Order: sequence, then C-alpha cells, then structure tokens
Amino acid sequence: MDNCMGVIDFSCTDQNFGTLTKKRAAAMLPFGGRYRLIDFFLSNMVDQDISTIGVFTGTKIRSVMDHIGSGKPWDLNRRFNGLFVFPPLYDDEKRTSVGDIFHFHSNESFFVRSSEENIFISDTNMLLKIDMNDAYKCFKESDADVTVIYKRVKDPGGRFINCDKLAISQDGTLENIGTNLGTEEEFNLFAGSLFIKKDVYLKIVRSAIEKGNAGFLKEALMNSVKRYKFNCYEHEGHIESIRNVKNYFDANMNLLDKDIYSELFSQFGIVYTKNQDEPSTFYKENATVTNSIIANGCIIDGNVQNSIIFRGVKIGKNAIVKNSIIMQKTKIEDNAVIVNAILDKMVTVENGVEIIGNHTVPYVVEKEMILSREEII
Amino acid sequence: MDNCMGVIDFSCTDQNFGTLTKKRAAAMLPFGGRYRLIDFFLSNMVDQDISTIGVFTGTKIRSVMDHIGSGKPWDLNRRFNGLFVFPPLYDDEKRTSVGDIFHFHSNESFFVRSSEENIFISDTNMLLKIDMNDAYKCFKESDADVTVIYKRVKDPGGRFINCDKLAISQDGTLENIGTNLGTEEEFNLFAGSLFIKKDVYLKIVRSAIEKGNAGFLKEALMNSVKRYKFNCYEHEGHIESIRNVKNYFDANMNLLDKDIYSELFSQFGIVYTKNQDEPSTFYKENATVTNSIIANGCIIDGNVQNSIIFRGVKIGKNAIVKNSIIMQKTKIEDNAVIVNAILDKMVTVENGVEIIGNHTVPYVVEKEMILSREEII
Amino acid sequence: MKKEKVLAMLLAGGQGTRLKTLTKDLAKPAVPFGGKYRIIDFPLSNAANSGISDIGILTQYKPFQLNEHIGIGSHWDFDRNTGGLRILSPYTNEIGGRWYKGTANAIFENMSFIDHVDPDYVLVLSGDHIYKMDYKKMLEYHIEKKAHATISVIEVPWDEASRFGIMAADKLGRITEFAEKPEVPKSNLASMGIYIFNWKVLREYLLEDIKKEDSSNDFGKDIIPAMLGDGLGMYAYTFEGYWKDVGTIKSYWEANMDLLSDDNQLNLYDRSWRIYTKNKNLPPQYVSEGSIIKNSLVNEGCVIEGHLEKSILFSEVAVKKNACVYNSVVLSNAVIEEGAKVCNAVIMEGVTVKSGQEIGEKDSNNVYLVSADDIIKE
Amino acid sequence: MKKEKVLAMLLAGGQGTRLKTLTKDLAKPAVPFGGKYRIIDFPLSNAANSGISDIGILTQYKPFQLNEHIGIGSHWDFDRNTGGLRILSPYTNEIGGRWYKGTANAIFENMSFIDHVDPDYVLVLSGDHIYKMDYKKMLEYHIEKKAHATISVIEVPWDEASRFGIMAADKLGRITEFAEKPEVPKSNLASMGIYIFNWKVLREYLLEDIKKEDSSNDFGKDIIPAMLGDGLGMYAYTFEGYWKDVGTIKSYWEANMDLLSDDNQLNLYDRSWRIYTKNKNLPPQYVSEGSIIKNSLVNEGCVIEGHLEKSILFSEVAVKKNACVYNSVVLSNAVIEEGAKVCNAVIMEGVTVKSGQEIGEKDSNNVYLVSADDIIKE
Repeated sequence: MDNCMGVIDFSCTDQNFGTLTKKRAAAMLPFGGRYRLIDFFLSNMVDQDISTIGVFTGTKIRSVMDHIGSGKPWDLNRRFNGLFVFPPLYDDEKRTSVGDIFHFHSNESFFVRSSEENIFISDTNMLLKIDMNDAYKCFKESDADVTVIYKRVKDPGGRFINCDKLAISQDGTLENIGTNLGTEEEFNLFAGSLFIKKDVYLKIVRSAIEKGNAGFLKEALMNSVKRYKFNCYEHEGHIESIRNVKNYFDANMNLLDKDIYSELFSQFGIVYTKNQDEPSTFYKENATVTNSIIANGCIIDGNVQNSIIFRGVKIGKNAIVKNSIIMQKTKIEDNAVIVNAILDKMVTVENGVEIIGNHTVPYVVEKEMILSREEII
Repeated sequence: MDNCMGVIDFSCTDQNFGTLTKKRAAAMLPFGGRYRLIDFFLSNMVDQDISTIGVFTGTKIRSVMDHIGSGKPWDLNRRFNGLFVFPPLYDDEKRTSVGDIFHFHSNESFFVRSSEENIFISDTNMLLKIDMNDAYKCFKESDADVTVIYKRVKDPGGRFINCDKLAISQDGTLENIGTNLGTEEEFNLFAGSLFIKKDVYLKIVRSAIEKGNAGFLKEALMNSVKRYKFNCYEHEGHIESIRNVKNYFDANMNLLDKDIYSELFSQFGIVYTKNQDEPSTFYKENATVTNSIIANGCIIDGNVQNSIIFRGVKIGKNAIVKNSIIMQKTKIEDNAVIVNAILDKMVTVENGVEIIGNHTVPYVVEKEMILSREEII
Repeated sequence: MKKEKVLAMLLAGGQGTRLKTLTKDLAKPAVPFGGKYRIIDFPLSNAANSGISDIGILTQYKPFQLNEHIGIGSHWDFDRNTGGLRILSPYTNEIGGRWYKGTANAIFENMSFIDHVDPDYVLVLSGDHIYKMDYKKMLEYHIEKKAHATISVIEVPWDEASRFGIMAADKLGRITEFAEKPEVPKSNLASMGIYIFNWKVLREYLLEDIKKEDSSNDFGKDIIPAMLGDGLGMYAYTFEGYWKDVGTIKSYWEANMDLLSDDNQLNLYDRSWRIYTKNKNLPPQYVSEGSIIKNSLVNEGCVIEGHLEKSILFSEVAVKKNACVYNSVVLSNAVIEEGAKVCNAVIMEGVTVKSGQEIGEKDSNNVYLVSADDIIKE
Repeated sequence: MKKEKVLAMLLAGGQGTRLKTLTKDLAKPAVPFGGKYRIIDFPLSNAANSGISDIGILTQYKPFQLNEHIGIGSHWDFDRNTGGLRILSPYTNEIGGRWYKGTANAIFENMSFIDHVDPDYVLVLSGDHIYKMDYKKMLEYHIEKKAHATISVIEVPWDEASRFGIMAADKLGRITEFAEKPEVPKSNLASMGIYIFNWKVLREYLLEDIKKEDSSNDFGKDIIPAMLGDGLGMYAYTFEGYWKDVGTIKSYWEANMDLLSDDNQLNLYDRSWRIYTKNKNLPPQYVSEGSIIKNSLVNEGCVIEGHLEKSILFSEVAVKKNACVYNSVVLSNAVIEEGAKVCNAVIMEGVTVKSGQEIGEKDSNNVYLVSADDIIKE
C-alpha cells in the first residue's frame, strides 16, 4: 500500500472494563492467548505494507511502551519511517482536558513531514481483520476524500447497541453517522476505521480546533460528512465490538469457533506480538483438554474446557478450568476450580480454591492477586 | 562493569535556559556540534559496559523520544536489558506535584526486577567523562553503601556558586552536602553522580515516601548521609556545570581548548549520538575558518571564528560568524553578521542581517525563527 | 580496566550424514529439536546467557536454512551496532579460494577476522550439541588456572568412551594425556569439543600447524596434542549436566523423548537459562472437542483433533480426528490425517501421513524416519 | 493484491586489480570514496531509497572489511526480522564446494535462496559503480514494457564504447543487438551492469547455461546473448546522470575530485536521495587558529592546523601546522606532518607523510598512490 500511512487512535473508553484497565488502556487488553488487542491493528497494517504508523495513546502509556517498545516485533524499528508513539504531552501551550483533538493537532508535523498522501485511521473499539488492500483500492479508485469501513449486520440480540451506525445513500455516499439504539434489526455498523486524504485530514483537524466544535478526532471527522466526499467500503468478515467486560469475554470465547480462529489469526497476514521465548506447552499425565486455545509455555495436568489459556500458565492436577480466560503466568494449583472467570496476569489460585462466576458477568480477578482458602478457626 | 545498572535523572531545572528549553528538557540541549547533553551520560555508561539503563525524564518527553528512540545509537535496543525510558505517569494512584521521588517509587519494579545489585545514578547538571570503572572499583572495594563522585575545585571567579558542596572527613567519609555560597575559594564540588547499593537505594526511597521528607530523589539521598556509609571518589578531569544560558555557552566554547575537546570526546570511550547521514562538510572558495568546531553536512563560504557549528549549517559568502553557537540546519545567508549568539535549530538569518550579542549575555534566537532585514519605508 | 574480551567461534558446518534424510537439505546444527528449537539454538543461547557479545558462526555446508534461522541474530540479542554475530563463510583471496578442512583450519582461515576483533580469549564451540552451559564459569576457571587452553569434559559411559577424545588429568585438573578416539580408553572423561584458548597462543599453533603437510588441521587430532607435547598449561573443566551429541536417527529420537520425563535435566522451562529460537509468530494451539493429549509437548500453531500420547509436535502440525500419534516426534507442518496411526516415528517437515496409513509398532525397538519420499527403519 | 516482489542481488565480489594497493586488503566495492563512503554505499543506498526490502549481497574476495562495513545492514535500514539484507557467500553441498565463476554463476549458485524468497523480479546490481538511481522507476519501465529483461544503459563517449557491453535498440527501446566489448562499436549505449529479469525466465536460462561446458557463466557474455537469440522481449532503460566505474587509480582520483565542482552531478547534499554509510561516531572536525581550508571536503574527526586546498579528507585525518595538501584525496587516519607537502596524490589509510616530505608536483598530470610501503605513480 504505497502512499498510505497508518494511525491507531486509543480513543476507546477504559471505564467499562473494571480492574482489567486499571493500569492499561483498553487497546492493550490481552486477547486470544498471546496477543494484546493493539497487535491486531498493528499487524493488519504491517502485513499490508504500511510502513509509517503513528499510535496516539491515552495517558496509560507504561503498558504501551513495555509492549510495543521500539516496534521490533512488527519490524517497525526502522531508521526511516517505522513506528511513532505519541503520548499526550504536558508541555503543550494549549490543551483541553476533554478529548484528543488537541493531541492530534499538536502532532501535526508528524503528518506533514511524512511523504504519504493518504492516511488509514483506526480506533481500537472494533476487532476485525480488514482486507486493506482491497479497501484502499476502492478508496483510491472512487476518488473519495474519505472511505469509511462498515459491516452490514443483523443484530436481533442487541450486541451492537450503542455502536456507531451509518446511513448510506443509494449511490454509496455516507449520509450521517449516529448511535445504534436497536430500532432496526439490520443496520450498517461502523467498523472503526477509514481512509482519508492527508490534506483533508489536516483541514478537518484545523477547522475543529478553530471552531471548537469537537473534542475528539472521531467527532471532528463525523462533523465533516457533509463538507467532503465520504463513501463506504463493506467489510465481509467477522467483527467484534469490544466495549465492556462482557463483550471482551465473548470476543475471546468466539475464537473457539474454528472459522473465527482462522480468520482472525491467519487472514490477510499473520498477527505479530512480543516474543516471550516460551518453550512448547507440556500436557502431563492427567491432562484432559478439550475445545480450548492454549498458548506456549504452559504446564497442564488438570482439566481444561472451553477456555483461553495464555502463555506460561500452570494448571495443577485435578484442577478444573471451564469457560474462562486465564492470562499470562497465572498459576492454578491442584484441585482448584475456576468457572466463568477472567484471571488477569500472575494470579495465584491456591490448592482447592473454587471460584464460580456467571457467563453474563464473568468473575474478574485483578493482576497478581492470590486467592487463598479461608482459614476455618 | 558487571552487576551495575545505570540511572539518568532529569532533575536539572529547565527554567534558566529561556527559549532553549521551551520544548526540550535541559538534558536534551544540543552540545558540541553534534550531540545532546544526554549523549555524554548514556555513552559514558555504555562505553564502560553498563547494559541496563533507566532514564527518568521530566514531562517534556517528545524530544527525548525523538532523540533516544529505541536506543539504537547506543546499542541499547536490546531484547534483554537495554534502555528503559520512564516519563512521569498520569495514572499513578498517588502523586505529588513537586519533585520526582514518587516517580522513582512508582517504578520500583524496574529496579527490583533487574539482576544487578548496584546502581550508578547521574543527574544532568554536570558534564564530565568519568573513569567509571575506577570509581566502581573504589565503590566495591571500600564496601560503602554509597560512593559520591566529586571534584576538588579552585573557584575564585565564582563559576560554581549555588552548586552542591561536600564536606568530607579525614577518613574519606562524606559528612554532609550543602550549597556552595563561595565562602571558600577551594572546595569539593559534587559531580552529580554516585554509586549506590540497590537495596540501600530501595530503602532510602521507601523511607522518604513514608516520612514525606523529600520531594526529589537527590534530596532523599542527601538526607541519608548519616544513616548509611557514604564515601567519596575524586574525579581528576574536566568538569562543567550547566545551570543557565551563560554556563551552557561557556561549556560549548571551552571545547575550543584542544585538551578539553580530546577529553570530552575521546577519553573513557567515544560519544554516540543519533546518526543524521550527513555528507562531509564542504569548504568553498571564500571560506576562512579558524579556531572552530565544525560538524558534518555544512556548506561554508564565509568567515567563521571561535564558534561551534552544528550539522547541516549553511554559511553564505562574506557572512561572519564569531564567538557563536549555530545549531543544526540553521542558514546564514550572504553578508550576515553573527556575534556572541546562540542560534537554535533551523533559524534563518537573511542576507545582510547583523546581530551582535554580548559574551556575558549571549543573544539567543529561538528555533525556526527568521531574522529578516527591516523594511525601510 | 575493561572486561577480558572473549570471542566465541561456533563451528556450524557439520553435515551429519548419519542423520540421513534429516540432514538432506540442511547442516546438522539446523536440525529441529525439542518441539520448537534447532540444535544450534542451544550453543547460541548459552553464549547469549553467558554474556558473550562477539560470536562468529562458521558455516560451509548448505547454509541457507541455517542463515535464514539465524537471520541477523536478533533472537539471541546478537544484532549489535558493533560486534554481535557474524556469519563467516569461506572466501577467496589473491591465491584463490579455500574451503575449510578440519576444525582448526576453519579458525585459521578466519585469522584476520579474529585479529580485527582482537580478543584475549577464543572460545571454540560446536553447533552440533544439545546442552545448557555457562561459558562464563568455564572462562573464570581458565583464568584462575592461568591456563593456555581449557577443554570442557564430561564423564561418558565407559563403553562409549572410544567414540570421543579422551583425557587424563591430574588432581589439579591439569591434562596429562589426550587420545582422540582411543581403542582402549584410559579414562571416561570425554572432550565436549568446547575449548578456550588464549588467542595469542592459539594463533601461533595455527600458524605452525598449517605448515605441516600431513596435518588434518583438527583441534582434537593436531592442535591439542601439539600443545600438550610442548608442555603447555592445559586444563580440563568438568561439566555436569545434560549433554548430547545426536549422531543417529535413534539417538535423535531418544534425545527428544528425554524431554517428556518429568525430571529431564534439560528443563526447558527454567526461566533463568532460557533457550531462544527464531520466532515464527504463530497463533496458540487449538485443541478441539474430543481430542486427547497426554504426556506430550505441543508447539504453537498446532491443531489437535485426535489422540496424542508421549509425543512431541513441532509448529503447525495437524492431528485430525481419530488419528493417533504415539511415542513420536512430528516436525513442523506435518499432517496426520483422519484415522492414521503413527508410533515410534520421526515424521519430517511437511509430510502428510495419509488417512488409514499405519507407521511403526508399539512394542518394538525400531524407530522410523518418515520423509515425503520414503520411510527408513533404524 | 500485494506489491510485486523484487529481490536485489548485489554482486560484490570484484577484486579490482587495476586499483593496485587500494584493493590489496579489500574487494573493490569496499574502496573508500567521496570523503566518507565506500563504493558499495551507492548501490546499497539506491536500493534503500528505491524501497527495496530484500537484498542479497554476493561476496567472495576478501570479504572481511566489506562484512564489517555492512554489518547487519542497519545503516541502510536493511536489518529486518524477515527479509532485509543477506550476505551470500559460496558454500558446499554433497558434491563439494564451488566458487562463483562468472556473474551469472553467482546468481545460479544461490538459486535455492532466490526460490525461497520467491520474487517476481530479480534486480542484478554491481557493487563497483558510483551513481544515484531510482530502481523503482526502472522496474516500472520493465513492467510497462512487459519485458522479459531490462538493461539499464548510459551514453558513453564513443572512444570508450569498446570497453563496455554495447546495445542497439529500436525506437520503442527494444534491444535489437548486443555486443560485449566490441572492437568496432555500433552505438554508444553502454550496459551499466544493472539488469531486471523476470525470475522465472532467468531461472530457465541459468539452468540451460550451466549445462554448456564452454560458457563463461556471465550475464554479458552468455545469458543476455542467449535471451536475445531466442527473441525474448528485452528493453534498454536509458539512465541520465552521473555514473562512474572507477577502474584505475587515476579515474578514482578524478571521480573524487569531481565532487569539488559546484555543479557536480552526484550532489551528496541532496536530502531527497541520501547516501548512507556506516556511522563511525566521531566528534566534529577541529579547525585551529592559523589554518586555511578552501574548496575542500572534510569529514568528522579531522584536526586541521595546516593548509588545505582542492582536497578530500576522510575521517580522522590530521593536517599539522604548515603542512600543505593540494589536489589530493586523503583516506582515514592518515597524518600529514608539519611542513609536509602533498600534491595530486591519493594517501592511503593510516599513512603518515613525514615532516618535510614532498609528494607530487603541482603542474603535472601524474597522480601518486601513497601507501605505507611504496608510492606508485600513474
């Protein structure tokens, strides 16, 4: 994809994920056994030959810097172009407390300096693998100022309530973007990403600052639907909206569907992440594992069903893990029982401890906690 | 230097450098034709085999991230150990607005996780090339908790007024650290760096937080002189204190002394910096250059005396540059005259413009300014 | 005072003919091992973990897969601005080109490179062995003994001793006798092919050795005996732990199987001495409903729908429904189709075991090497 | 649809014997040029600037300095996780070892590497030439013409034409005739030794060529004529700009001197097409009181106390008081002692011109090559 740079915008709210986002942005949530959500966005771009990528983070930058570092896993540690991380700055002359539009404006020089004339912008609310080359072709051939990516979804269950909804005219022009309240069962879901001409982007951001009518970049773009030529590109594949703990849990569990597993992990290029140098996973004598995704470096001697097990997890003899997400280096000792739960990194569940959540409200255990047996006096 | 990690602490105040530090921390000031001050600290450590380095920056992190990036120029872009940059975080549960001690405390895990048992800590107020291996040997053999590096200076002119002053007992133990008011002509100047045992460092930081009696790491360390075994190591070589524009100007000019040039650039290893891929400097037909330091990528056709010329500077025909510091990519057109000035990056001085400062108050021109001729109506 | 400078020279040109089709397209150091590694990962990771920052890798035989695997050395943190990892292939000069002959000759031909690095010590390693060892400790021993050369040795079973270079040493560890593959071994202390030399000393002996027309230019056969003959201070550094030279298909299979015992000495899960390898960026393994996995080591990208016991699966292996893999080593991208049975076998990369096919028998000492073209019984 | 995949193969094994002592210890592509570069920096930087991400460098003759210079390719941004820069040296297989013979043979021997990369196009480059060229444009031309092969050509003076491979092309650029170093050239369009081939086509011709016992396995002598004979679509891509093959000491000296003219076509200061090289991390140059520098190119780390005119100084050269350097090229770490005079000379690396020594004369056509051992007049 010549002539196109990438932007990842952490505008996704962190408020609905409880302690999972205490120290990390929503875009940094662990996903699928060995990834973080951001890996999918970065890899999708890198695999389709975008070589300049700016990541506009929120304020929780430590996990971003730890994970992304110099961009080496994505081959973005380049002398020319590569990865640029833009945390919000303390030292801007003018800042507003709400929204990220000033953040984008104060980094205008990043856009101006780069040689690419088009930008692919993605927020991190939606998880999908886009056929970006095809979408880019559509954008360029239509000569639109902006090409918005969407998916036509049937949503009788209301999974996508409060997501963004597009109204598209007969000729494919975008008419407006609003919020889906569930009035229609079938509608056009905004996929969180779009192509835009760089000069149009620059005009929209400047105009939003001067008029003071948008706090967020997304808001500024949406305000401009009438002023520029916006058209639409339909995404054919799977899509997940990750807005709260329940969505997040379900999106992980959906990977147990082999088609979704293949699509998210293999279609349009592979997914890169930070390498932890884990050996293979060892299944011991008493292991019984079914319908699960298991990362490397685990040692399993218990029973695992319908679960996502991250790298370096240990599961003891006679332990049961069911319908759960167990993150990196968590240790589940012998005879423990875990059902409908999300265990963050480096949790310890001691021998015999039982925790049972409900599938609509998964039981979330914060990083590094130790679940011990109550002493009976 | 096995078993020792490095820490660079940006506690140096930015307030006395005017517009030079508007967008950059004092530690990021350009120095010596092609460097930033921080390059000397990083290189000194790297050249003497410290392989884990934490940089605790102030809030102006953009220039830090641009310049240091992944640490490649210092070979610190490592999979294991390497460079860690710690900007102050927004998301700490407890923060204080004055001082950096909470910043160090909240990054305790960096220290705890690393395998090294000793720390070399340096602030960025003083510029010197330390014989670190020798100092480290002294630290280890004396079994002190802390070894403070100092230089015995004669200072009749008051260059080091307001710097830190050590009182050292007969047996070499540090008695206290205060501020030099110039009462004694000869005194022990604190060189801004010290070796400390990691466990002692951790105790001092924790104690300072719990007692609430220190805002800055340096303050906490100084408060502990009586509680732990502090001794001293004398630095033999050159030292510069960089606290304000005048010091900064003089420190640059001192490089025109060939001994100081050799010491700062070559002793105890070379100085690494970000590579700009500049070709050699071209001296044209009318160039007359004397007693100056010239970086690569310049094209010079004018007269340069007693000056420090950074990379990619252009100096036109009949232009005169005297006793000045000209930073990267600044353009001085034909017939311009610059005396006793500091021109920041990418300044343009138009044809025939004259600026003349005084050596005690150098004329400072902010980045990207254009100095044009006044129109006579 | 800077640290003493060590340069590691890793001999990675071995052909490994006794491994048959396993080494048809690659050098022995590139042979896959332990579910996700190649043999060379062990000495490379040892070097990285020992804090060695300069390493030359001497390749010669079919180096493409090895070069592709090593890349710029970034997986072992050897991608440095200065120093780091260098691949040293044979080259030509005014006189013409020369291939590496013996082990010592490979070092000799790279003398100008070594002189350029200017190390105090040269650590000679072989890319053929599987073990975990801290070379730093061996170097400390070498320095402490003020040795001219130190050879790492391991106790081997007496009946195998005649396959190795065998050492006799006095109480202080000083080597008194050395015999390369002796018919009647006098001790069971075998050379592991790991040497530390003072570069200046080695340099002289290499220059002398090259002048001898009848020399095979080999460390074990020529250089070590010559040094010993001159009465140089040569010490044996005794290594205790797992060390294996997998010479045959059967010993290769066994060494893999060793990893499945709970108390295996190689312990790949030890975070304090990790083994690094090329990262393939594969998704986690997928274990479907109805599958059974016991006592097995499974790597990323595998999709398991069948039955797996006492086996090692490399990356992206598919075990289909009702397929059964027992006591076997299955290399990357192999497919075991529905209902196929595999027992006591090594399945090579990308091989498909067809539906209904049965390989090997449960109660036998035979091991089968299965390639796309044939099956070799051993 | 991914981008069309190009693999660049850079031939860097040339000995460059006519450059005499300049190439005593290094291959011609490693010869220093232009104040801070080596010749190979030009094709490498061209490749980087043209957006090529896969490049194989074929070395053979004394590769140490070249390898040290290239390192892991990080200066040209070629240090990638996948792809990037690979050094391809001769290797052995079951049959034995083979050195690269002609230019085409070097590509043939690395066929399995190229097949592994699986490019659509192979761009063959030479490491011997100094020029700036956007290979992307040449590739676009190749694709647009639906060519099987495209050869980059440049107009040379008629009297030099018989030194080159000379082309005749029709109005559409299609090559109608090709003659390698013809005694009576029919045109002055010379091949620059830069070829783009469709890999599938080239692959077949290489396999055919290797069967011919009398072939010299050379692109210009064998492959191109064979393709032309078969009527393949071969096009000439005309390059305009600076291009130089520095064959002799004199032309080497002249090419350097070219850079001092204001309107030199190579323009090293053009930020849109930078030439990258290994970074030596040297301090800025120091110009003392009383020194004179005019019309000269001076690199980092130099200390100038004397008089410099119309000269090029590489890194860390010292010109002492009252020393005079005129019309000369001084390589790194040379020292011109007090009162020494150097004129019309090339001073090799690390050479000290002693106090009072005088080399060369002002009004003459002679150029002197000064090494530590001797002075060659040309």
